[in-house]
Amino acid sequence: MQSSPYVLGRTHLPIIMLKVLLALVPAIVVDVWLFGPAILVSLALASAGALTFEAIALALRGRSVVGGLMDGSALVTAWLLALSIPSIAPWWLTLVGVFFAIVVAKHLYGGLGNNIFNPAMVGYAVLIVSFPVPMTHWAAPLSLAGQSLDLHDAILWIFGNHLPDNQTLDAISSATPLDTLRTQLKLHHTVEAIRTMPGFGHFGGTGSEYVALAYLAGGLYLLADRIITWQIPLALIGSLAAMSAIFWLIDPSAWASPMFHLAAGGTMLGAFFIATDPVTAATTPRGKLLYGACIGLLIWLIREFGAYPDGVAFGVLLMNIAVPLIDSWTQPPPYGHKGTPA
Amino acid sequence: MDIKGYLLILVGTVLVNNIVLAKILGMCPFFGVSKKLETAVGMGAATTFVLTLGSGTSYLIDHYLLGTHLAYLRTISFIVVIAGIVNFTEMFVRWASPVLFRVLGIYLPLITSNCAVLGIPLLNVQGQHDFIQSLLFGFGGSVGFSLALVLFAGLRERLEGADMPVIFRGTSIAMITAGIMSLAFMGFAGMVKP
Amino acid sequence: MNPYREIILNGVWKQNPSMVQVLGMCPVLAISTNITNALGLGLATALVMAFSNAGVSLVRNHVTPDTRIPVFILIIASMVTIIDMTMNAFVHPLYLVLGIFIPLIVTNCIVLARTEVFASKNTLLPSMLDGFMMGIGVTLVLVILGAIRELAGKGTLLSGIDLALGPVARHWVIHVIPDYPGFLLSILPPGAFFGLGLIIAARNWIDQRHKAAARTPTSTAPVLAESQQA
Amino acid sequence: MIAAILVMALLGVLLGSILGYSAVRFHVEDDPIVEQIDAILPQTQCGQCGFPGCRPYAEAIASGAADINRCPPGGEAGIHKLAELLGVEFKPFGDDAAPAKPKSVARIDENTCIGCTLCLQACPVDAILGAAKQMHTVIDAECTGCELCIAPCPVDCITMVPVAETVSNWRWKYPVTPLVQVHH
Amino acid sequence: MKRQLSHFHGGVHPADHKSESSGRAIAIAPIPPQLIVPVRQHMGEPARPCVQPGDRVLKGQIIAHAEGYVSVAVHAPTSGTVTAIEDRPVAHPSGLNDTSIVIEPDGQDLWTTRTPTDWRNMPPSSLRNILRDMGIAGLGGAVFPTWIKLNPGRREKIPLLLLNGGECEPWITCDDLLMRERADGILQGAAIMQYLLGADEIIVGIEDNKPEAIAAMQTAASKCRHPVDVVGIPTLYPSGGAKQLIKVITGREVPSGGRSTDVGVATFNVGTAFAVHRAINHGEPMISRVVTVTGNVAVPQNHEVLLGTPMQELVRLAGDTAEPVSGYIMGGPMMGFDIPDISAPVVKATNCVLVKSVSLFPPPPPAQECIRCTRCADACPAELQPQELYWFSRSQHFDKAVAYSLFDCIECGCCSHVCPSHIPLVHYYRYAKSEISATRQAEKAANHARERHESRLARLERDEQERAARLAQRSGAKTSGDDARQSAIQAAMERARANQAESTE
Amino acid sequence: MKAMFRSAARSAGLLLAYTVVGGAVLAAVYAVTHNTIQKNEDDARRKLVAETLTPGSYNNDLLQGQFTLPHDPLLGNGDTGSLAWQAREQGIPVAVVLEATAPDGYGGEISLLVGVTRQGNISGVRVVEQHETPGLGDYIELAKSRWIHVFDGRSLSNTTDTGWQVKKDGGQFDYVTGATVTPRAVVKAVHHALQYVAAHQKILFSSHPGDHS
Ligand SMILES: Cc1cc2nc3c(=O)[nH]c(=O)nc-3n(C[C@H](O)[C@H](O)[C@H](O)COP(=O)(O)O)c2cc1C
Ligand SMILES: Cc1cc2nc3c(=O)[nH]c(=O)nc-3n(C[C@H](O)[C@H](O)[C@H](O)COP(=O)(O)O)c2cc1C
Ligand SMILES: Cc1cc2nc3c(=O)[nH]c(=O)nc-3n(C[C@H](O)[C@H](O)[C@H](O)COP(=O)(O)O)c2cc1C
Ligand SMILES: Cc1cc2nc3c(=O)[nH]c(=O)nc-3n(C[C@H](O)[C@H](O)[C@H](O)CO)c2cc1C
Ligand code: SF4
Ligand code: SF4
Ligand code: SF4
Ligand code: SF4
Ligand code: FES
Repeated sequence: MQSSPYVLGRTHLPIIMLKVLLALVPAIVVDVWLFGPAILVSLALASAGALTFEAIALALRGRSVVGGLMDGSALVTAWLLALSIPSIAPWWLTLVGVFFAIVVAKHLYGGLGNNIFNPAMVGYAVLIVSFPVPMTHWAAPLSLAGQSLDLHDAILWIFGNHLPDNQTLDAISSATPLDTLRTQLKLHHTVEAIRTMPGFGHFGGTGSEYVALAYLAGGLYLLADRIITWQIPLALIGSLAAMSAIFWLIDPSAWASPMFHLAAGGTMLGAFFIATDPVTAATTPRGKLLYGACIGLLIWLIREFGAYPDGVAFGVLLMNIAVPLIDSWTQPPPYGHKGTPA
Repeated sequence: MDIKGYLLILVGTVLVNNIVLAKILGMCPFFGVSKKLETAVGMGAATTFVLTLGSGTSYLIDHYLLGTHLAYLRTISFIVVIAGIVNFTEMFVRWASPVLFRVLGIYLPLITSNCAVLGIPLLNVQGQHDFIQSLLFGFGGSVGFSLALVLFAGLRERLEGADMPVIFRGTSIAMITAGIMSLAFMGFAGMVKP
Repeated sequence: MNPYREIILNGVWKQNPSMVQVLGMCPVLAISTNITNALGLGLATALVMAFSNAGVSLVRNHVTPDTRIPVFILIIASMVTIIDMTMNAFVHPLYLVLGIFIPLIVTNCIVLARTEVFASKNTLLPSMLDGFMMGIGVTLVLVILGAIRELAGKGTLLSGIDLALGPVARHWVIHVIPDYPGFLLSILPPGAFFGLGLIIAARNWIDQRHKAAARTPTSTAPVLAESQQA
Repeated sequence: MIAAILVMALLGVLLGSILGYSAVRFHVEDDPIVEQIDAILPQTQCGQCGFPGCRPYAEAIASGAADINRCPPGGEAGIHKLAELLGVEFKPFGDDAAPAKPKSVARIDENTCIGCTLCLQACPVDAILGAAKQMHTVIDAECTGCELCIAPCPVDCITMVPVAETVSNWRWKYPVTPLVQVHH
Repeated sequence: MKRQLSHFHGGVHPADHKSESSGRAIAIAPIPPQLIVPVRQHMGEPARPCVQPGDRVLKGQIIAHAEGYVSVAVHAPTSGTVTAIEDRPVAHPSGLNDTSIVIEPDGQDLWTTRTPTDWRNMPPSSLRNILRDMGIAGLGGAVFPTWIKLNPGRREKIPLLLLNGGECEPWITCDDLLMRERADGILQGAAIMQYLLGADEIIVGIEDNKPEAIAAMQTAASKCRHPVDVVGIPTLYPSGGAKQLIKVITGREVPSGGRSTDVGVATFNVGTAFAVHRAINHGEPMISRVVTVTGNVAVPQNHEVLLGTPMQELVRLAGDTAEPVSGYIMGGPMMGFDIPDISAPVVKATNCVLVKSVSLFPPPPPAQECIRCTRCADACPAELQPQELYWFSRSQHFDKAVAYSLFDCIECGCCSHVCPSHIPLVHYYRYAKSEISATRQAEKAANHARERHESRLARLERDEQERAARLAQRSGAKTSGDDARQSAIQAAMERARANQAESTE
Repeated sequence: MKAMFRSAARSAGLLLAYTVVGGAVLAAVYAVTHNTIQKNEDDARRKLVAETLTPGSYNNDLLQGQFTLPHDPLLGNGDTGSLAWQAREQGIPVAVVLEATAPDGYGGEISLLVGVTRQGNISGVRVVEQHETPGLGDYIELAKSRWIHVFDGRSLSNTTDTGWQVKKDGGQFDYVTGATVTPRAVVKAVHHALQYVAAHQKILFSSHPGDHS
């Protein structure tokens, strides 16, 4: 039996997912341009892995495999995971991450819509905790490395752990600016001195600052198309900027600037694409503000005081835990529950 | 020890070395009393009260009664003291305020078999904490316990409606959820140097 | 069914403390990083449970209602302290690894639960057996979990066995996967939760298959509504 | 040795006095749980639980003498509620439990009824009208469908008729979408 | 004078499809060969038939009396013979049958005596009784007895009478056409309502996609002796919902669980006002209404239809198109329901018969999982969190659903409309609501049974004591009557159980 | 009131009986196991300290040679000081083992034992406690890798001050790519410990080093 309404709107779930993928494309293009084509290999690998795991999980659970694959959510997860780990990560690393994302974090909970933790970030967290070494070997920007892996070399490296004769891992990889900053601060260098080291650009890391700008552009597109709402990105960026600004103003030589925090690491990706995952984020308007602001705060705390270089994944996961409570405490009063003016 | 030190103990016990998710203590109530938010809050409050009190009392017993000489009586005397506190609190609350009893009382008997309650005093001894530190450690530890419990209960209530594979329903998914929570809490690693 | 068989089956499968009752979880989760530790703590627990149940069963008719629990706890705590000192004296390295979790057997709720549920109502022998088998149930899960975590985490089995059995046992360690890079998560707390979650799911699966096999093939029970939404 | 015994004795005396004192000083009566259980039972008074009516069953549950899964008219929803009230695990109906039936009411065949009043005496909710030697009828709205009146009837003129689905008691069914894939 | 309007939260803009049927004037539908008049056409107790098969009835004659408080009478739509009183298919989502009075028209269409009422000189309570006997129920959809709503009760008066000309559902134009063609009658009905309510003010709210109706009503209003304010409101579904309309016009919110009167407003459909006018000023009971027949038909149009006319007659009048018919909806596409059997009659609630085709109303795509995107929450005019209601309804956690205000849902369908996963959300809410209502009903029944059981036990106890006393008086001997009774019940139960065992074998 | 007292007394009496019996049993077990436990603990410590010394280069009981060092920035120890052990051959001090702390490890403090011969050469270094990232920074533990042997035989004289750095910073010490923080901290701490020994050579190798603190 069909129940009313008989006319449905024109938004479709697969289209939403497709648009999210589309919004990621500018950043991918910039990444290829500035860091070489390795990211394409890891995106393809993650996508293939995610679709395979998704299909297996759907089949085991007795659900429609085609219907499940067509919704596109597995691809979004795969891309976001691939974009948050080093592009030159070995193949097994990517696959382990995708496995934890798709199978453990998503399908054990019942698949799309039923999961409580952001799948991509569960994958990332498992990897950074278990394999910190490959997880901190990031591709060096072309402008610094001088030499780079072309597509063929990248495939050989990722799948075969094999580098061209004239290259070393040290030459093609580098620590991220966030990582360098924290280790150098420990050696009592000032922020100003550290910022002059290679790997730092105008306001973020060399190259990665432009990738961040591309994420921002993609995010604004999602906002404009009303795929995401403004509350989470704004609150996240706002609280991260506010926290870093306060400490930066107190002592600019010991604390990184707000600009740096926004442009470095996964801030932009996190603010527009990850913290906004509708399934695992808070849903009420006030809840979204609180959720975003807390993630921003946690990112800052983890970056400045924690052991892990970037706090986006942990911030998001920690707030995922609190989402049910946030949602139930920030329920807006329905029509007729507000107390009527006499 | 200054204010900053005390603050660090609190942050450390509540977040960084969360008694449940990092130290793996108090698992039974964590899984047993987290099916409903309401009961989780009650259990958290009751545990916080008993643990803080028990932590302080245990310190006094260890310091003034046992010393190094009778250290082997630590376990038994701590548990006796805690059982006494729990029992007294239970009967007192029940008599003094039926309302409060309905909120907290039914959880009190469960507290004696929460190993965090004995674990924290023992950790206090191990860490050579003074009286104030012991109190704070007990309080922070139990707040950490309550925090994890309440958050977990929220998640489990939501999971009730999820369409998950049958064999994972119930305890199994609760374990996996606790695992991911513990993974997330690892994000606090390094904030307070151990 | 033979009552003793029933007791054994309850401890190991039907009422398994770790998988079904979800009691006494802390040691199971915290100490299962490898088989050696798991075995050590499991057996210690089984011994404590057997003797505590025995003690309680002996005194069960000589307690008043309001002193019952405290007396039980006293008995358990004494047993634990004895085991604690004995292990400290005779398997010192293992004792150091298990650390705080030996005294914590006192608050292991499964111990108190069994004294309450079983020993306070039964005679000496069944009580001892019940305590011991419940302990074996815990040990079983501990060892399986320990094996999984050790294997996934380090690619070995029985590492650290020399702690319990002395240096002779050093080369008993089995390197199942040579040159394994190690999967750290497995040995960290999250790994404990994941592992136990999987074990419980596996148990559910076996139970389900069992039930499905037992059900008559003609049964046309309606499918649960909740499975109807894709 | 002496020190140990002294310390332990001290603790024992302390603990014992606290317990003994507070047990008497703070003594309170228990909440009447029977009422709360009885409020959950469907009051069909049908005895399918093996007790002569809902209240006796409630008393049995309260005293721990009966399981919570014995009342078929209450359905699984009833068991869930009992489980929640008593803080125990939900327990599905055992295999021996009577299968749930559609709600029915008793109907007396007016041509056969001899007016013996036996059914009237058996009905726990006074849903049957009539006097000696006169034809009896069932008030549909009052009948709980407990079937207690059927057995006593000497001429077997009482039957249970399922309550028909009408526009006023019709319910919306669980939505089933085209994508349904049933578990195997 | 420009009124300051407010907004309600959410709402949607489905394509309105009004022009198909609004271009043609209201036609009078012919008398069908058979009229099927259900006794339950209004909300509340069904009316009680007062005719027998074989009786001759005149047009407008009462054929079923109002039964109980929330009820109204039912009348013969034309003159003829009652041929049967039996269960017939009715317009209801269940597709079930219901008691109906079947009339064979004689074609003469003879009226009973019609007596206009001098309402200005009549006590309100008598006037309300007349409306009840005239069968007036709300034509806005809920078909609630109008006479009850016209009672200010303990309040001295209801300050604002709000006429609902919103007609926000796509496709439907019956109120539009009624306002264009019979604006004067509507306002005369409103005057009667104003008298009954003691209202200070009359406002007519009309969506601004109906400029002709607004103009017609304004013209009529300017001719009225009492001031009537005709207000154009922004077109946004469901602005015609009483709560939404009140919010737009007055800025006030009807408290949850309360009624419009709690904020000093009484809301009536314009058709209801017109029916009140016909009933009081002309003595004509509610025997017909305007029905839009539209969708996949050759001539979409509004008809004035006798209640009881089988819908298939209307569909035939409208003619076929080339496209095959894929079904029929009673009401609009947002809130209406499927009619499995098109022989079901037009009733007071029938504002529209919408004929479906696959191209106009494609079958819904398979539902996917909810991704908590909250588009539904953004669209919900009741300001609920539909994704949460769905989560709890789907998993049958009804307590939670109620806690999240399930019963404040007006089933408007906005949430399902916008859902990118195309989840039949409203269906889930209807399911949950009817399960919850059934449970509540069962609880009530249980309490009632408990009381009866207890009073029976008390009575038996009393009887027993009396008998024992009598016996003691008589012989001084003590018999255990109680035991006897117990064993009787015991025996009854034994036999019952034995019976049961037999029957299950 | 009386009932209360009686109830309290009865419970107290009952529990008294149990605690007395329990206390006696525990005390008895303690008496039996006490010495073994003490010996176990001493053995364990002895073994650890001995690991940083060349086997056979001394013949005293190391625990007999235990003494306390006062607070010193070079040792990174706290106000309560730290422990040290003297190894003697025929009563003549031939080496000392000191507790040293590297404060700037990646995950917090790293506790070390540093063995130094009378000649000022390192006889061995062991990590006692560390919180480095498992799998990354924990290669300083002997159980994970042989890295810690890089110090064997080093002295202030055979390695210059600039040499006391990891290779990446221009020194002589190897490290694992991607984890430089940890070895940096350890190298620095060992270097400091050597400097401390050099500065306090006389006292440390006197026959009663503990008296000077
Ligand atoms: C039992 C019951 C009693 C009602 N009593 C009144 C009343 O006294 N006055 C009134 O204006 N409406 C009364 N209503 C009508 C409703 O509040 C509401 O106005 C009507 O159902 C129209 O609903 P709608 O706005 O969704 O079409 C009553 C409804 C019910 C179900
Ligand atoms: C979503 C929704 C939409 C409605 N749309 C209209 C409408 O367009 N016109 C109307 O008269 N009543 C509409 N109603 C019914 C009104 O809420 C209200 O019941 C009616 O105006 C009361 O008048 P009545 O008693 O004369 O029917 C709607 C109700 C709901 C819940
Ligand atoms: C999660 C994480 C944990 C780390 N743990 C350690 C560690 O324990 N020891 C260490 O030396 N470096 C550790 N590092 C690496 C340092 O941050 C730093 O990148 C490394 O020491 C390389 O320094 P270099 O650029 O001077 O070679 C870790 C990095 C990450 C991301
Ligand atoms: C705006 C948006 C953001 C998303 N972000 C994520 C994400 O951060 N991680 C992820 O695994 N999936 C993401 N998804 C995909 C999908 O929602 C996610 O896999 C679900 O959590 C799976 O149930 C996103 C989808 C949308 C529409
Ligand atoms: S089975 Fe019948 S008598 Fe027993 S509780 Fe249920 S309804 Fe009452
Ligand atoms: S009439 Fe019969 S079935 Fe109905 S309540 Fe009475 S005894 Fe039960
Ligand atoms: S619109 Fe649909 S998918 Fe989005 S939150 Fe609502 S129900 Fe879920
Ligand atoms: S149908 Fe209910 S939940 Fe959905 S939009 Fe309308 S009022 Fe809100
Ligand atoms: S073992 Fe039960 S709480 Fe720790």
